Amino acid sequence: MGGVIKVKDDMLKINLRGEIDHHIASIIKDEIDRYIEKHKIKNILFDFKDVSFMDSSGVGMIIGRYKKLQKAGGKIGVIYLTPQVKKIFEISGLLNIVNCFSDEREAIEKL
Amino acid sequence: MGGVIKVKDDMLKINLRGEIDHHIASIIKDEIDRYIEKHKIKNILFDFKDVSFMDSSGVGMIIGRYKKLQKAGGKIGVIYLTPQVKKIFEISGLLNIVNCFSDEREAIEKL
Amino acid sequence: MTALNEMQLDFLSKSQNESFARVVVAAFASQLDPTLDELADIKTAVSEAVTNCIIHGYENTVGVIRIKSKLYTDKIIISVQDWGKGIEDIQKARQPLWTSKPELERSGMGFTIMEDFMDKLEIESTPGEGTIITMVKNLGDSSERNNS
Amino acid sequence: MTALNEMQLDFLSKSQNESFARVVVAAFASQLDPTLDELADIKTAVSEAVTNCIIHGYENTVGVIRIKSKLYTDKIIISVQDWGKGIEDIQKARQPLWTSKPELERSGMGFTIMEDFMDKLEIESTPGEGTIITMVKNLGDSSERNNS
Ligand SMILES: Nc1ncnc2c1ncn2[C@@H]1O[C@H](COP(=O)(O)OP(=O)(O)O)[C@@H](O)[C@H]1O
Ligand SMILES: Nc1ncnc2c1ncn2[C@@H]1O[C@H](COP(=O)(O)OP(=O)(O)O)[C@@H](O)[C@H]1O
Repeated sequence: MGGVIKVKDDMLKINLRGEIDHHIASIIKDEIDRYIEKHKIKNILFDFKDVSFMDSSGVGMIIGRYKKLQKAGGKIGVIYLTPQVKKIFEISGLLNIVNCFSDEREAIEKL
Repeated sequence: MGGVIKVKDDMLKINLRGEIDHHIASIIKDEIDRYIEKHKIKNILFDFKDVSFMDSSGVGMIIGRYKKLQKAGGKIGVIYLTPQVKKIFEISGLLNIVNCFSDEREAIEKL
Repeated sequence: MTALNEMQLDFLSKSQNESFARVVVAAFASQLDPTLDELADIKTAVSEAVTNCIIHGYENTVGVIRIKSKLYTDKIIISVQDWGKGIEDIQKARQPLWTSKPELERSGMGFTIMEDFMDKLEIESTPGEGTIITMVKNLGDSSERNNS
Repeated sequence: MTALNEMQLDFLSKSQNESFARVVVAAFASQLDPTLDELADIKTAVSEAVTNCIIHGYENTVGVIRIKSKLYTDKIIISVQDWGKGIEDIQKARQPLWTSKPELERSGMGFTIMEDFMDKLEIESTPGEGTIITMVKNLGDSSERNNS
């Protein structure tokens, strides 16, 4: 799934990679949830720089993490959406629940 | 098929590209034969640098050109065989009828 | 009009075949020299349809999924078929955000994406017998080409 | 032993489908995480078998070619079938350099390459009915892995 980096005490950055479909989303989901519980994560920042493809299973995965974090007042940020991914974000309404930032610095500051 | 360059009066260099299968070999063959006749070509140098794949249809194409040039005392040289292509050259015995050189300079000098 | 080319692919409803199905259809569609945007749309729609067969049609049991595709000068037709559960209410299924499997974190956006990314979407389904999704993508629209 | 995965692909005997067939089998085989050398061997053998269906089986008329493949932990099985002309003398056909179509610049090396690049090659053919080539490639031999 790519790298997981803790960038602040309660914030996780996830460098997604490759093609995020149902097969991959299931794997990522489990990995993230283990992290959230173990490290008391509040906010997640997804970096899409290396994502060449995402479908609605990726949308479901992000909404699922959103609901999980929301209970503790947490939020989700995204950076570097590639064109195909941006189209999926737009059509699915994801941009209404996640915050899109121009880079990691801005995300850490404003999330 | 990639570029065709006349490097000496009677010598043609052909920069092959991509995957040389039966479909592509048929196209290349016609193009080369038109050149041979029009420009009185004696020798041909095939550059395999950008060839990722070749099968026995490529072998047939090279033998066909060899027979054509041979009538006028011409020869065929090859440079930069990639691993998959080299394996095909070896198993098909092509290395017994074409001359393998280490670079273009050597080929022009010795062919 | 007869098709320029035709293919049919059968494979098992395993989730690792989702990417396989995308590669196959993309490689086939490439013969029409689509734009990168068109190709991305096709891959996305195929991914949605195949995932649905796996999750909803066969509910994660192993069955066969069939993809058929035909190429014409100006369009590609793709159908994705399963012999699984079928859909009770097709109109409801087509609605954005509606999903029968929220517990699996489905977003309910599959059909909406297929409809939006392709030029035509047809759903035929019989409960207990299976489902066929047929999609058409027109290629070479000048508007598409300008966007890419 | 049951297969880890299975697929079947039908397509038309058109020469532009030679590369399509290679891409499909390579994408499927990738699930076993083969070395680059193993993958190149598989692509080459498939290319030879499919080209033979087009040139010899259907003699450049349009028919259907069927590829079946099964994945096991340590090997891939691939069969390539046509319903074309068939082979009169299989033993002769297997000989290096023997070709029935020298006028088409065939090298007669197709079966030799399939035999050499794969671990097993079986040819079944009935004149007038068609031909099935079945090939097995063992994967993960330590010798192979050292070479790559
Ligand atoms: N192949 C199928 N077999 C059975 N039911 C299906 C199939 N495809 C879709 N459905 C039904 O249609 C609903 C909507 O599908 P879709 O828009 O793709 O959303 P999602 O997959 O996220 O649920 C599904 O929740 C399911 O009930
Ligand atoms: N699918 C096929 N249908 C009919 N004949 C075939 C088929 N495949 C191979 N053959 C016969 O076997 C011969 C040897 O095949 P091969 O070793 O691949 O060499 P080539 O394709 O260069 O002729 C062919 O020339 C042809 O006569």
